[in-house]
Amino acid sequence: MSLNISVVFQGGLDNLFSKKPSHKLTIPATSDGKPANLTYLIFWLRDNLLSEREELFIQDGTVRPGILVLVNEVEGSGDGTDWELLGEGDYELKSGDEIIFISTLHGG
Amino acid sequence: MSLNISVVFQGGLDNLFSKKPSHKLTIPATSDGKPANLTYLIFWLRDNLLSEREELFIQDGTVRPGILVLVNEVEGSGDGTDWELLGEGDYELKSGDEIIFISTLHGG
Amino acid sequence: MSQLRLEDYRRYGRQLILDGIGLPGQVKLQSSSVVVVGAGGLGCPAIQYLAAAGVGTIGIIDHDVVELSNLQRQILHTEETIGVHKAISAALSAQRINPNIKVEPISSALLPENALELLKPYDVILDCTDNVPTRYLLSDTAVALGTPLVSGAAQKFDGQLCVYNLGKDGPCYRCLFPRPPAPELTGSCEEVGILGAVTGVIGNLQALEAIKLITGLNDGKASLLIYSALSSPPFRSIRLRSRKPTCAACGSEGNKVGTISSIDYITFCGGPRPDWEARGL
Amino acid sequence: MSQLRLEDYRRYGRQLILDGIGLPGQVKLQSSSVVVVGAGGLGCPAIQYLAAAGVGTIGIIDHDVVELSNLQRQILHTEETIGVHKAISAALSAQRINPNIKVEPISSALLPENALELLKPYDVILDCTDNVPTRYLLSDTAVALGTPLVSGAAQKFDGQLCVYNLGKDGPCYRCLFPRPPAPELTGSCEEVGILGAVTGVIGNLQALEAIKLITGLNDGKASLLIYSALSSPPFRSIRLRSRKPTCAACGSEGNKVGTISSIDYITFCGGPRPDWEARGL
Ligand SMILES: [Zn+2]
Ligand SMILES: [Zn+2]
Repeated sequence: MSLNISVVFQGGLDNLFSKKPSHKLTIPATSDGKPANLTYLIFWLRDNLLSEREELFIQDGTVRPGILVLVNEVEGSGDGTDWELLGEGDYELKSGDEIIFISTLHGG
Repeated sequence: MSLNISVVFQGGLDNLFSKKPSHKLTIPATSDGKPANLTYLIFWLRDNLLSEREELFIQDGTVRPGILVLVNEVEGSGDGTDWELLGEGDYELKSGDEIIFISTLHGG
Repeated sequence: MSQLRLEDYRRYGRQLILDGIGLPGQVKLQSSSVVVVGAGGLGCPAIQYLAAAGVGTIGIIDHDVVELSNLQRQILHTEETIGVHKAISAALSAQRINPNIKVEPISSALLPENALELLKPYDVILDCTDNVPTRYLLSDTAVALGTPLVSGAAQKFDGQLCVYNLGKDGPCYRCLFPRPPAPELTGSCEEVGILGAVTGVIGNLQALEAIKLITGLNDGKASLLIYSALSSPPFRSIRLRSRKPTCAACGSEGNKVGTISSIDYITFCGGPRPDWEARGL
Repeated sequence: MSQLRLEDYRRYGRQLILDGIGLPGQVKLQSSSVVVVGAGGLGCPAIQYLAAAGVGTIGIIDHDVVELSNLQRQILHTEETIGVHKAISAALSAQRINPNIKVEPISSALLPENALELLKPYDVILDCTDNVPTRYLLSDTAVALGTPLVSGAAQKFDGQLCVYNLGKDGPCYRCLFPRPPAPELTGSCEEVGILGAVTGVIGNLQALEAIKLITGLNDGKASLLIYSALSSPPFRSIRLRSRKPTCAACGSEGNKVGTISSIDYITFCGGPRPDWEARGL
């Protein structure tokens, strides 16, 4: 089953994705029948949305160091959770999820 | 039927409501059987929640000049609407609504 | 069209390499003029970053003089300029930050009689004032001139930011707040506490909005930003409706409701007091 | 306990009347010490508002000297101080803003060998640096000292703000980002564009967080504020998890995973370059 999710790129990561910070996506079902999880999404984004420089997004089978991944961060309520709390890449996506990828900034 | 709503006071209005900016409230049904609307809420807040200086909240049967009322401002989506779009005080409340009262600031 | 001087490529290098600014954006900044009304808590940080960014002409309107109690937040003034007009003191500091721009200090009060004339030469107006009447005067004048108005306000731990009169459809201050609150309810300039860094945040954001307007980076959508330093989350953005056809200031002819009363403009802080009797008080 | 001088009641009057500050808060500010690491785009506005608010002792650590290309955003430096150490230049400006506080400029680089000693005397640390290695060094040192770390960062039109090592449970920088990104991926100090007012907003917010920490107005909940000047809404707040038991820096003994490598700290901008060979590149 395909899933409708929102993906947001911040902290300069939008530059890797056609300079567009917000994306409404329909993610197809996995080919092996397993539930689509965050790791699946990351690789799907690489294969279908990434416009340049894969090494700035993925390293060693996950997002590169310096990227924070948040699932359903709800502004105002402040009850967003970052993905480590959700079993990292194993978090199973559901329709309506909003996933935010934030690159840490270092400039000053 | 009573309604569960959230009320938020900003721009110093919280000072009139026990210095608490956010309130989860259960608003009772109207005594005349009409639907509870914004005007009903404003007077209910005066009678039940206001801790001081009514004239800083109500004037001439509505909120005093300099207060903006927003219904279900959704952060992030930016699709909040201010109450003039909703027929001003006639907007009918429904459970789950969030109403924000903002006093305009003038200092600099 | 003015060109950059050689040393400007070095001075502005870090913003020249920004997508969305670049050389055309820098030339626009250099050719533009911004007037900052109020050289206090909001005006000081706004002026500072407008000057640093290379806005070609900065007008500064303020008729107050610097006092010791200002220094806790009005970071362009110092003990040395106590007693000096704020417009002059701020202009001196702005020229220290950037000697290559033109700074025009105006030490007279903004009044209904001179507002149009004083504000007309500028591309963008910053409302950094500390009182309600001048806010209405600025908004109505900005509407009359068709100039965008970047409005900031700060009190205690709270701040607000909005660009009024933005493009064709953006609301004016009076669209949102048709009638001024009674002066006796808003507190005088002296009474209200303020944390300096709060004015700093809002004044900074005002400079930023002005820079976005000049360089074409503003998205044209009017919104009100609400800041509360002690709340979580500290910032909220509220999308605003379009210009109100019935607005007494910016509404369409024939649809306007109400009139603009000159009494709306009375009471500059330290200036004339409101006519209590006329208000039935 | 230090007391206020008579003129301080006038100078700080507008914040003395704030609920939450008052005389006790002002005395706390006066008795406190804050160290600002980096006197650049973030450090300048932070220092400015810490000084204006009356923070008693401000340390400023920076080993760079002022260049013309800094002046577009580093608003405490001027053409007159080009070539002067930034710590000195910023200290001079801070004393102009408030001659009654103590400012301690330190013009040496922050290094693993001196970090503990340099930072130990201060109640709050502000990370206003411009590079990844120093951010890890600051975070690990703040953990070792048990000092809260108000971290700001800014690039292009974006900014981030977070108080690390907050209270008993607050995460450290390494909790969120266990491994530094490869230096070749983060860009050098020179390459990345930055709009001055963006650093202003974040630096201001850093001063404000420091003031909240000192006066007890911080709510003790760690969150990450994300700012994007061109987005709508421009600010997002993200609640952060607690300290990570497995964190190599702040985790509990016996649970720590991984070690802190000294290579994490290499590459101060303009300082030694990373050892590419050791990184397998
Ligand atoms: Zn209008
Ligand atoms: Zn940690």
